[in-house]
Amino acid sequence: MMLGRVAVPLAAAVTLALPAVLDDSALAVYVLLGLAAMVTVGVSLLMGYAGQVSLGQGAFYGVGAYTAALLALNGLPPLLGLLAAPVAAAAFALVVGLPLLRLRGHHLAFATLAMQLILLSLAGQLDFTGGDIGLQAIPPFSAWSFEAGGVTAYAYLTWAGLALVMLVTRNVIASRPGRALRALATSETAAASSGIPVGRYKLAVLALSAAFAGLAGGIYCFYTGYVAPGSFPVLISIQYIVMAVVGGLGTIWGAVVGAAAITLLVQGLDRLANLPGMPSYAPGVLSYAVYALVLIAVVLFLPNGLVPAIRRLLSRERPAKTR
Amino acid sequence: MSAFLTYLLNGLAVGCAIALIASGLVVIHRVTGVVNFAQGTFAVVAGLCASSLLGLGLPHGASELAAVLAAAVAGLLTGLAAVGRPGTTPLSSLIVTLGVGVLAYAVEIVLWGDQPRSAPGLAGSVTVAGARIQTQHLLVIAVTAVAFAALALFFGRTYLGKALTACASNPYAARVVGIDVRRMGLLAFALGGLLGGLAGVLVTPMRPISFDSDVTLIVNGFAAAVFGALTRPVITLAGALLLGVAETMAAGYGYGSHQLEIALGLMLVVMIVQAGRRPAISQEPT
Amino acid sequence: MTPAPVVEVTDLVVAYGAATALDRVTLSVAEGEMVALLGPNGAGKSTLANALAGLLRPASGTVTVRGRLALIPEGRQLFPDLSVADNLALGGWRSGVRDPSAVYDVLPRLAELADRRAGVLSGGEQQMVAFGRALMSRPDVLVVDELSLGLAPNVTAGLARHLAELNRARGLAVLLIEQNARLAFELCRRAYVLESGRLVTEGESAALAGDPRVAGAYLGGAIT
Amino acid sequence: MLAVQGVSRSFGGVYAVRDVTLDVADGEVCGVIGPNGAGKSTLFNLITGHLAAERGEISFLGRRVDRLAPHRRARLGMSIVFQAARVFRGMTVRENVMVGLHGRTSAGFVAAALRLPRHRRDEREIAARADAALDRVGLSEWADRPADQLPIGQQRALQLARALCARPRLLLLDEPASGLRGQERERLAELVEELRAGGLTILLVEHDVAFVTRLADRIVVLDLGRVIADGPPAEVRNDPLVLAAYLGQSA
Amino acid sequence: GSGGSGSGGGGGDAIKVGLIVSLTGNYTPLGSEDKKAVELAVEQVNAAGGLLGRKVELVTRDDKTAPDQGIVAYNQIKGDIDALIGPVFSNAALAVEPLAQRDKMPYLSLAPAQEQVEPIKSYVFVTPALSSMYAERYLQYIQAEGIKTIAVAWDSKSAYSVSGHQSMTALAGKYGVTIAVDEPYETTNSDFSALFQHVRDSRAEALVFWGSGAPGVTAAKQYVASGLKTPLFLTASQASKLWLEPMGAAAEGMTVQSAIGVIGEHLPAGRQKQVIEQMAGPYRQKHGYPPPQFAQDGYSASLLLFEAIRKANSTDKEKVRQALESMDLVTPNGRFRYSATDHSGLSPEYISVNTVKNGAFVPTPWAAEQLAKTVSALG
Ligand SMILES: Nc1ncnc2c1ncn2[C@@H]1O[C@H](COP(=O)(O)OP(=O)(O)OP(=O)(O)O)[C@@H](O)[C@H]1O
Ligand SMILES: Nc1ncnc2c1ncn2[C@@H]1O[C@H](COP(=O)(O)OP(=O)(O)OP(=O)(O)O)[C@@H](O)[C@H]1O
Ligand SMILES: CC(C)C[C@H](N)C(=O)O
Ligand SMILES: [Mg+2]
Ligand SMILES: [Mg+2]
Repeated sequence: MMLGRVAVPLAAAVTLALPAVLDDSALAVYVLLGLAAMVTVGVSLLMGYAGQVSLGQGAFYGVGAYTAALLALNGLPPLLGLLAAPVAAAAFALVVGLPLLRLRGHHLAFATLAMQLILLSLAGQLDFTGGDIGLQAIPPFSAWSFEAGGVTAYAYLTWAGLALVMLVTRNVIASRPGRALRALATSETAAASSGIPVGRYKLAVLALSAAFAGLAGGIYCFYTGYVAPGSFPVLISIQYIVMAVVGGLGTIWGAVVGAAAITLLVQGLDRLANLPGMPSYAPGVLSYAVYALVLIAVVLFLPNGLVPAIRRLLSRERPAKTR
Repeated sequence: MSAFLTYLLNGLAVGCAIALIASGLVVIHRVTGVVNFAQGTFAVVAGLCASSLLGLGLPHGASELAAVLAAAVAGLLTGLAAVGRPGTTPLSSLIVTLGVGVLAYAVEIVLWGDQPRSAPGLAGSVTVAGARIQTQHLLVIAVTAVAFAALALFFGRTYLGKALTACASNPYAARVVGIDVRRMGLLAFALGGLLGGLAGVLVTPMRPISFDSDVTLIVNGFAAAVFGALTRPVITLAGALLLGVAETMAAGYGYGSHQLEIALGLMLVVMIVQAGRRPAISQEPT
Repeated sequence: MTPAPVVEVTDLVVAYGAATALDRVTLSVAEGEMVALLGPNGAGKSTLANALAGLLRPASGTVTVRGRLALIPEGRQLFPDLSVADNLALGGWRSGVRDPSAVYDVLPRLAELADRRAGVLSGGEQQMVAFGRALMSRPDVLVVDELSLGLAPNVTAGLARHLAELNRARGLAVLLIEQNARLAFELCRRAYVLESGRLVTEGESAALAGDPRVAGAYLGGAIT
Repeated sequence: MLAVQGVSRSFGGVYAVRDVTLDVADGEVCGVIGPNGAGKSTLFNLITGHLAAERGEISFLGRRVDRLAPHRRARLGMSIVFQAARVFRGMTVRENVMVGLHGRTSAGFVAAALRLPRHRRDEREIAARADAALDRVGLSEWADRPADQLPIGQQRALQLARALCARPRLLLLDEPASGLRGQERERLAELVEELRAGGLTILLVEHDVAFVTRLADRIVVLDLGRVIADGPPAEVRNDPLVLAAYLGQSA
Repeated sequence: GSGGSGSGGGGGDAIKVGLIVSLTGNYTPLGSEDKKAVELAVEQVNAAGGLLGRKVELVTRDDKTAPDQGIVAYNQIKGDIDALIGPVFSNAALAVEPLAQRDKMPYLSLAPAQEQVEPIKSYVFVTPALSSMYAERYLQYIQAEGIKTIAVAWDSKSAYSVSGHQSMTALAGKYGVTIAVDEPYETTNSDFSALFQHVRDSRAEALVFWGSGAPGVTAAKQYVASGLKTPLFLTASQASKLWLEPMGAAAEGMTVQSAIGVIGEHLPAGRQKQVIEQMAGPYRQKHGYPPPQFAQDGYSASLLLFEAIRKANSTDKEKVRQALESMDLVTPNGRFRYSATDHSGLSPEYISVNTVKNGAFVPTPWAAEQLAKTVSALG
């Protein structure tokens, strides 16, 4: 707790200062890292707190991105597109969640995965989504007289989005609805007996996590200026789960740390493998092998994830209070 | 009529190939509670091995057998990483198997390169009641039938099969009665590797396999296995056949570009209808 | 005076993380002896039972068991996805006994339920399966973590009789953890009392039942 | 207060509860006993809505409830303590109890996310009432411990606190004393008496016949899903049918 | 992290060429060939003394067959490089395109998607033949063979195949060809019996199959097993050992399109043949097999870029762009004539239609004749 008082504002300040000092190349990583963290916080909320598995979080990311892109391409102000992105993603989650959330565990995991595959397939065939080629020439983000020219602007936008997502999540989990979510993760019947409308709450948390992903998708579409079905492969959804688990399921900071660790690892390996003089099979072999070994080691030796491990280290073995 | 029969027979063959991948998922999950995302990898390893061995001039039969055994060893190694360490939760194990799948990419690229490979299988085709079906397809159907009959008998009738099932049903209780849960888990992974390998050597002659083919293989296999609640071989087989037949029928009757949506959508509908029949209370401990 | 011990525990310490659940516990059960273990909630009884069955690693101290030990664990711990018959058969994993008909003789209700999935049984029915499963291993020592839990009075009585019978006929040694102290004292000649991870008293059941402290804590209220 | 009319439920053709009719008056403590597998827990699940009845009607406070979802029935004032301890993992003891107040409070996602005044007010009140309930069952010193690490006995007390803090009109207790020792059992009995004195209606399943006899105004006996006896404790205890089916010689 | 350049930015000594291709993910087999070819071209130009007296240095990044990773890669290297040779994966190429255009970065794309050059973006140029050209070339061949009715199958999930199919339907009338069966399929499809059944039931005299990667092999193998007599026409995606090897003897006699570079040895001597050999010889020596289609693209892109820098006599981006726009160069892919209104530069006459003979691609008599004309015009 004491730790949080110092560490959180410090982390906020440092990450806020970073865009000013990083070069474009590092900023590109900063933005993607932040966007991944936004989605992963939602995954952690959904899986770590409410106990619902989604292997289709990339679909909500995509819905957000397409929504913002389509609105902006049709001449509406980008700000409106950005605001509409989480709303559309949440609305989509409500619609698909209604049938899907009747499923549990692996069934739900598969259903969300199938949902994403079907959505991608449709987006690849419909005309208004630009088919497999996708939507190009999305205008840069702008609001009032401000226009996001360079990466720096997107870095700040991402920071703000992530801060908002983390704040909302923190407020929700430590509250009445948050307790209800954590309760239904253990026992739906006991939760219902306490007056919790289990179905409605599952739907709500799916929508909330979808909104986070949708917001990230909105920023992503303005940042890249391009969206296509290929931007949201199923593997990306699996990656979010890996991030959440590596960082520590059921902690907000775990999601962020996990997203950061995986993103930086992947980028670092990519650079290393493509240094001149590396053998031609280096990219594949090196990045696959090292990534896999690090992942396996972390999961086996820090089964609760990075953040709980760090906390335990800092609080020197004091029996951890659950949060 | 003969067109319909063609679609049906070929759909069954496609479904059987899916079922073989799914069978390994089922075996491993039924014993360890782990969803093994490296299952596609076993098929890839076997497929690549078979293609190499055949390329070296080894005869059919011996090559395939060696490839399947290699996959079983891969399965065992995966098991060591995923369930070899006591206290690993099923979710952690799942992530470990994902990691093993990625690690396998590196190994496969070093050994076989990144280009797809293929292997010769049974040539030619057979005409059944006016419908043509490839001989290789018939082989797949036959092997699948035998494999699933064996699995159903093994888990449903044999004492060892029940002991294996007990391990995931309640690992603590399994230890209480004296079952070595870790050893059983490794056995299951080896068996899963074997089944994955079987799928691999049978599929490679029909479509080229490269190191990353595991993704497509596992998506379908996962769908079928989940359909069987990741524990029930016979329902898994039904799910796989449903997928396969839905896909070929969709293509046959003019929805070739919506195969995936139709097959997966159909499967979702069946699952959701089934789920509506099970009250939550009967899924929690008394 | 007493025959050789089948269970011998010396200076056993078991910890969950930083919390010590058992603190230098020493006890023994002799061949053919029935011993009760009493203690309030959270005293560490189940922890001790698990340690005896080799399911927990002690921080220090030793546990020695001669012969085959079977455990009726806390919370029944059945295989919910298997049938009652299969649950029982798996109880014979170590002994090689596969045929549950001996159990059906003791618990005829289980014969009716043989093909039912264990996970959907009622609480008491599950307790019967847990009892039957432990018997299947033909144990030399039986550790019972709650015998009467959730059982109808006539069933409890029947099982108690059966335990006494096995003890007499086969020399089965029993360590009995039981919520109903009266029943425990009736069945066992000797008892230990565990509180907050430490053994506080031990002795003949008759003497303990007369001890006002023990009687106050464990016999009051329960008037079955 | 509670009226169960000809209710039945079967599993795979076997009836677990068959044509059960049962009325519970306001303020009454009604004991339910019967052999293992008689259908007691199933009856509770039908009343609370976790299982749907195949036939029959259930009314609560004069209102038909058999089509209502479990959480709606809970909000009308039914609380249950399950036979198997169902504590919420990963939450502290206090948080577990706070969940019990869900139906009595209203701050939703938006209020929580924005920390609106209503949410703060709710939180303060929830915490206070949860602490009071914990105090009542003697769990105060455990309040900040992770609930899943509690010993079984305390887990049962925790469930009771969770049920109580919702201020139910009807409390369903499924073997609340199982796993409790002499003194603890005594404390529970005193608590139930206190609740009865406070006017709470209670349905009590328990195999400790002495315990039920002491607390219940009336005992209903189930066997093979049917009611085989219904009356004052003294009468029921000597009913030959009950003796044969349930108590055996050891009573 | 800081910039990833090896020898410090700015300094005028080396000319830095960015290369972003798929080295992991789905398109690895394509991207890795491109990379080998570009590396070969850079080696050769450096061995010949470099460009403008400076050495050429390659800065390679992996787009992981994902558009967003393409963008990360581009942002990482854009400050360091003078020009970019871009992704093979159409979607990644399209994602990088607006950024390159905004930064005024000369950009030679290795992806065949039409959308890159329609409409024209001043800095964006394409090196492979567009699928519309392959479509038109096949129709020319089909007309010449006297075929009137065809069946077309296409992968609804591949941009290359979707636009190839589109062009084919649009142009069929012009060549007097009717499409009797028009059948989409999905990349992951593993059973084509329905397609063959439909062709069997139709009057089609040939089946044109659009697709890349696995379906090309799967369908062709099943075609053999199906006993269908209607000839099978495959497009240039199959013009490599990736297709030949798994097919083995079953491929004999099938018809497959390719870029001109693939059948270089069958061309009459001349400029075209010479430039093909300049790459094919060393490539085969280094890697042990003839350069596949994708290698041709990477090598052609390199030659185009080097020539543009030479002509511009500078690495100034606008000057290089102008040089590209007035480019006329013979490469293994054929003769490129970029202009202000044409950023694809190639024409269908550089595409060959081949038959498989003894495990190799041999131009059909019609194609041999056509190509001879094309090549002799070059001198
Ligand atoms: N997995 C665990 N992690 C942490 N602490 C535990 C765990 N299991 C038990 N404990 C603690 O160890 C102590 C002893 O518990 P144990 O279950 O052995 O008690 P018990 O005597 O069996 O109680 P009961 O009568 O309720 O069954 C308790 O304080 C309990 O909180
Ligand atoms: N979901 C279910 N599926 C099948 N059978 C069930 C299911 N739930 C309960 N039963 C059966 O219904 C009968 C009644 O069970 P119930 O749990 O109501 O008994 P009970 O009276 O509470 O017994 P106990 O005293 O042992 O707790 C039992 O025979 C049980 O096996
Ligand atoms: C399909 C995926 C879940 C698994 C695959 N082996 C991967 O590593 O990405
Ligand atoms: Mg205990
Ligand atoms: Mg019950």
